[in-house]
Amino acid sequence: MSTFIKDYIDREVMTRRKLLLAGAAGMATLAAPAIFGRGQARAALTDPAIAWSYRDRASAYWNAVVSGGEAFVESIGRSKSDMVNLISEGSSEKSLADIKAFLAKTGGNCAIACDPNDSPNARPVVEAVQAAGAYISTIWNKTDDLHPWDFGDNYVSHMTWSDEQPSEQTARILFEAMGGKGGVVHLGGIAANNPAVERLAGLQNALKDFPEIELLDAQPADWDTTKAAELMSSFLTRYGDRITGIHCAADNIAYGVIEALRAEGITDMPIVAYDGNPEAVKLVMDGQLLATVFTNPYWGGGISAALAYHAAIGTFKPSEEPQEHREFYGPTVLITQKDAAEFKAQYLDATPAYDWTNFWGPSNGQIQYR
Amino acid sequence: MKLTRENVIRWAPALVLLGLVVLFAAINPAFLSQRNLARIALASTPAMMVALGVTFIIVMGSIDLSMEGVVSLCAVLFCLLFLRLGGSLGAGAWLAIPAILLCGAFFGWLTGMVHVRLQIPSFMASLAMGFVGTGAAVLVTGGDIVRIEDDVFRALLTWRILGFPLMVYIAAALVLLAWFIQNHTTLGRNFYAVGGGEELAHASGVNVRRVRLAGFALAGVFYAIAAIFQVARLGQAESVTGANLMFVAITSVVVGGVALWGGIGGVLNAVVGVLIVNVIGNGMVVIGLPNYLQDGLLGVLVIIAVVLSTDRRLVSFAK
Amino acid sequence: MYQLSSVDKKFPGVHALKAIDFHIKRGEIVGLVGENGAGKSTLMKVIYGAYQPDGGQILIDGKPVHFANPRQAMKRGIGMVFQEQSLIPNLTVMENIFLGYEAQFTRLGVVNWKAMAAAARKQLAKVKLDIDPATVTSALSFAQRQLVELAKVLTLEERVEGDLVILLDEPTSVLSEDEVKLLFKLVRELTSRASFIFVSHRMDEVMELSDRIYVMKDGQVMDVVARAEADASAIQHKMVGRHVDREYYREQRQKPYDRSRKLFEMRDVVLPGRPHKLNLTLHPGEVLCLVGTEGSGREAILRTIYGMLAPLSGHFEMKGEALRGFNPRRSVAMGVGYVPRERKIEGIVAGMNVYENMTLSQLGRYSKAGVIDVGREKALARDWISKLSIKAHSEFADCGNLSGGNQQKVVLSKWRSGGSDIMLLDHPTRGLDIGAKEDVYDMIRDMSDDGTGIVLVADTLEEAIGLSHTIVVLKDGEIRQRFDCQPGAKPSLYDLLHHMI
Amino acid sequence: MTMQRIKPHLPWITLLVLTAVVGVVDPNFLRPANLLSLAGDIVPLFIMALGLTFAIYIGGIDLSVQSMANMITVIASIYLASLGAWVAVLCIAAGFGLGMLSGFLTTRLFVPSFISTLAVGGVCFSVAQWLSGNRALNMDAEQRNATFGWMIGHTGIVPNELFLAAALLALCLFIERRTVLGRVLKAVGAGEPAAKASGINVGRYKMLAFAISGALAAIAGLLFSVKLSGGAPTIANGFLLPAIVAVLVGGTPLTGGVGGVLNTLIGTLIVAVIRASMLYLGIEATQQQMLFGLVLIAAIALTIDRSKLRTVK
Repeated sequence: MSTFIKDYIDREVMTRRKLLLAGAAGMATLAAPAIFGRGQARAALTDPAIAWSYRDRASAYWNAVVSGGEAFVESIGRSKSDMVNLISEGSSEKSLADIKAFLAKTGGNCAIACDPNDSPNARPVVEAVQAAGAYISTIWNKTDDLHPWDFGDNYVSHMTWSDEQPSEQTARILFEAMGGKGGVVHLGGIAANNPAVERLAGLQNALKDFPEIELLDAQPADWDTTKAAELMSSFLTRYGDRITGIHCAADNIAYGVIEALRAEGITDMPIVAYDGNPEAVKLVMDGQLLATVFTNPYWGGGISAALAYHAAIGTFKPSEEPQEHREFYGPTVLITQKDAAEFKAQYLDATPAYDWTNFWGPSNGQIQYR
Repeated sequence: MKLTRENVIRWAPALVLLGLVVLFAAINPAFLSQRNLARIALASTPAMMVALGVTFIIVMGSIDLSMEGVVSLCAVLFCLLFLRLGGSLGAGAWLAIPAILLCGAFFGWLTGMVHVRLQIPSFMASLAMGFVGTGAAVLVTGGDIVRIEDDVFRALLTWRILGFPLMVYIAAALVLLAWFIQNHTTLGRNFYAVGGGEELAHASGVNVRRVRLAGFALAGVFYAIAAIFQVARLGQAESVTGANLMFVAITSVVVGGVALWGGIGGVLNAVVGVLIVNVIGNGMVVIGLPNYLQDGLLGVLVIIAVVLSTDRRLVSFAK
Repeated sequence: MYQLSSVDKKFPGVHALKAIDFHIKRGEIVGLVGENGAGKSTLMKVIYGAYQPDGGQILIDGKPVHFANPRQAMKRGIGMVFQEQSLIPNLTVMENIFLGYEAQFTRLGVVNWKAMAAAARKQLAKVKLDIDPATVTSALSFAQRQLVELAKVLTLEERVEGDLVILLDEPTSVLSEDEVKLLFKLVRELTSRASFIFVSHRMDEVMELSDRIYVMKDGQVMDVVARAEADASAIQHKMVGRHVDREYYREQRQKPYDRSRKLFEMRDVVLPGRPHKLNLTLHPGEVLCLVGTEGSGREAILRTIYGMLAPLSGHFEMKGEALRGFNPRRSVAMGVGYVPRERKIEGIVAGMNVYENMTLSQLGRYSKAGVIDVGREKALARDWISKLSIKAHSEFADCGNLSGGNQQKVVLSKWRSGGSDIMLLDHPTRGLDIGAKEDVYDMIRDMSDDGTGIVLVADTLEEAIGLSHTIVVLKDGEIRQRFDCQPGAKPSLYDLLHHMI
Repeated sequence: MTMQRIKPHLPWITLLVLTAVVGVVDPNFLRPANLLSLAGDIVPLFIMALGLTFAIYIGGIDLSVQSMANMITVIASIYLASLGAWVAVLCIAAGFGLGMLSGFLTTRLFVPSFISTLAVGGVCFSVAQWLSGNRALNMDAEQRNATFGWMIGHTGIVPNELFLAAALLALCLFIERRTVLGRVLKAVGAGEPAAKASGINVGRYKMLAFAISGALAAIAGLLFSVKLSGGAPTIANGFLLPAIVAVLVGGTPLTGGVGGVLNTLIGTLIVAVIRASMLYLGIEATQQQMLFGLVLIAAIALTIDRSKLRTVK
């Protein structure tokens, strides 16, 4: 087992005993102020409803997020169906409307984990949650000027994944496989999405160290398999043999690329992807992908719900936490052909048991803005 | 053939296609390479099947917006059934193909029933049934991807004859079949009768309801074929497999010269239309157009194509 | 052979057919006349199976039958030739002929086009029409379409064992005089194979063709007249319950018009597609009638005056002003009103009420800065409803639900209330019953008295002669002859026909 | 006859029944504050549907509204800083002008509106991508509050958006019922040839219908970007189908001439209630979309007045 993953898992998975110790310590320090009822709206909620607001049920990524959320809900002795699914279907408008409806339904007695779908949507969502006295943790999308610490306790945390560095790592793996020279094309996500921007930036960083590699083209494939296949075939026409490596912004895109190449009888093209979905991991094991990056959506899904919930019931008081506990990067694991099998055994064949009160253990440091 | 106004308009879509090919080839000669033509053909096949299906509906003067849902649902059901039946075309999984064609026909028929029995205009009926289809696909998969690894089945994509993948030939055969249905069967002609004058057709003893139901069921079969091609092309199915097909297919059909008000145009127009849209899509990348311009340019080119192929003397107004 | 025995049909609130007795013998041509709303179309629908009677019996050869739909009626040899354009324009002639009965040429749903074409030729031969059965129907003339329609019904001959009964619903409405003659000749020849029920508003035609005439009024058969004893005025009397005398066309109200002023003047105007130069003048109070066959260029002239068609060359002056730009807005602004032939399509907007329809052409006058004064609109509508005794429950009545005559009154009041003094009337009495026709004639005289100039394309030649001050005969887009029609010195039918054909 | 009487009222009866069903399951739903907030949240969608009504009222469709709103969020976010409140004028003018372009393509070049508006939508999307450099943009929060804060605050328990919506609804209702434009659009929808034969410049009014649709889509986009304090070329995605559904469910069928903006109000509220019902009735995530489709069929089957449709195509 590669040391990287081993370390990672060790960091993330705690034994039951450790949990109890840490938990007890946490309670002791945090419970006191809660009892005395400080705080703006209300100090703590009892038995808040829990909801996850996310894009759709049509992708492996969000399915993993939801499973993580459900695992957390079960860990506090409730049933899976107690977690309410608010599905935005890619519409910021619906995302906001659903969250407000949920706030109204519960009268603010709720904890919400949320991907606001588009970064500008984060502000009204958070404002609504604060106004209702509920608690929210967000992931992925928020604008740079919006910070949890500006909202007291109600905006518990924001987690995102710094995609730039892992993307740079996959790019380096790709370039090395290309022998340090040749032409590369990048197939990106929806152009305005933050992850799409960062993943392209990572590629560009890596390019600086490989002067003999040329970025032939970078175009959005909208996270879409079909569009990726069509874009890839058009790239083949435009650049033909000059393409010696392919950098994909997502696993879904890589599937389309691989199939477009398969149609042409090309099977030995170096390709890297992102997201670490089960199918992609298999492709890495088969050698069809060089690498992908796992962002552990299962953990992200669980811990976001956990953060909001525990803040809500007063397990800890967000405003007393340091900023690196309010805005932080999620874990990223590079999966290469060397360690894919172990990764699969660890994460896909069995679901690791996470300690849902170890909020920041596997996180990756405070979010940096530029 | 004389160079009359009518002939120019009739051939306008084909001329637009030719013009686009010449334009793109002039900017980047690689556009005309045999391999790129194969790529365009391959990319066109699923959309082509959807366009054929919806052409019948549009010729009837109705519209069908359910294709995305139907294709997604058929694709995931096809994959699941294929795997359940052994996961290899040789080992009995071929049964999944007729089964899914039936399934497509059934769903199309259902859309037709909602439209005809509940008397809901087809726009709304099919839109809602599209939601149902996508929703059912989500329900069946729970949002997961279903993959098919069978090499025999994937030969549709990988086996090439004269440089073109097998599925392109099958698609061509299906275009011929659709053309045959349109021109040489009672059903096909009845589509035109209903599109040309529904009440008159009814008064002449044509069972308009049955023709409509048959039309929607037939379209469903073609959507199911599109689903199978989509799976063959991508090796996987999920609840978004049919995404984007609706606007692409309808735009193609109209660009090819099929009138949205019914009765005019047909299968061959749809074929030209699909090729126009896919040539534009491929060509814009091949000539290196910045991606943010692509949607706008596609729109402009589509407008030009439709304007050229509309006989403004025959149309008193458009809606 | 075919018989209706005390057939009853009721609709909510309407007793449409009251104990109708009707029979037709083999090879007979039976005429069916009556005002609009007399129950003719309901009776026809019962005969060809679109409606099922509530009481009474349908008997064929003495045996009671029941038709659930037109197709079942066809199986028993009853076919219908519909009024105008009941062929599907985007299909070929042969497809139209065999629409709904393709099965005989199909195997497993696949059509044998050669066999169908051969069979279609056989049918076309019956009506003496020599066209390629693969022609698309929209390429045919109206007369050809009417014959194809007849050929289509005659396919019953091959399909049905027994006798044929063919309904002809207003078959002559789009035909020119000579085409009507040809059709009648054909129908008479075909009586060897079928019986015909002939429905028309044109009394002369009904009397010419029919062996017997059923006269209907208020859902009842008022009388059955044999041809020998048929008398037009007697029949009309039975239809409307009063006499239609010589004053039918209100000739006594015809007054001399003002020759000193000109409403419009066309000098050497050439229209697209026609080589001839046209010269026309309209004076206040004049009724100028354009006479000619279908396609003789009457419509083109109307459309030019209305601004829908721009002349290629020549001088066109309206109210002393030379026109350059041509569009309906400009014409309407200059006081042109247009009563179109397709009343239900171009005349009124079904779904809008009376006052909305009446002000449609003059919204500018009833609005300020784009805001409508609905109160004034309603007042206007109420005013004209009583002035023209329009039968509508109120100004809120949906025009789509009014009878044809009342719809036409709405259209006329739309223009008259707007002060139009050049009125273009295209078949203003088409499809109207006699009572409504007389109302229209009265309105034409009223407008004349007010100094309005009227360009009329009449439904029949008699109407043209009766109503007009001036008749212009057109043929192939050329003005062939002018007639001055002073009361008592009007040209005869023959005079006109002589120049038309 | 009684059925005839009930028919015109079916849309709001459907709305009441749906609301009652949800209310029975969870009485909380019926609290006035809750209902008001629910209504307030649907306002951007409502405004878009309001504009779309005009396009559908004349028998057309406007598929550009979503891309239009996307583009407007970008324009609003970029130019708020330099133009201040005048940015609203810029946005509405842009919407009006591009709507006019769709109308021009449809009425003068005879491109069916399904295609012309789709194409204009593509142009809007390109502009949005180009202007934004393909990034999400955010407005300066203070300037937003100073300029457009009144749009999104509350007066008592009533969200201010509702006043905006009510004002626009009143304006549209006025246009529909009391102006030449509204009258002509009705005539065009119900019988275009007759309107033409009455000497009306039908083309100009049809272009105006699309322009109004564009302008209202722009207002929807502006409100949305103010609400979100930012914009992005894809941020209004997901507006189009619900907006179309809202118009149709309200009882303005695509055949034109029937229905109107009041119907759209009810249609939008029906959409809002159906959406909220998913939450209040606790529908499984994987079943929501399918159920939405089925409820939609039922709602449309109930609300459309078939007696006014000549043929059902």
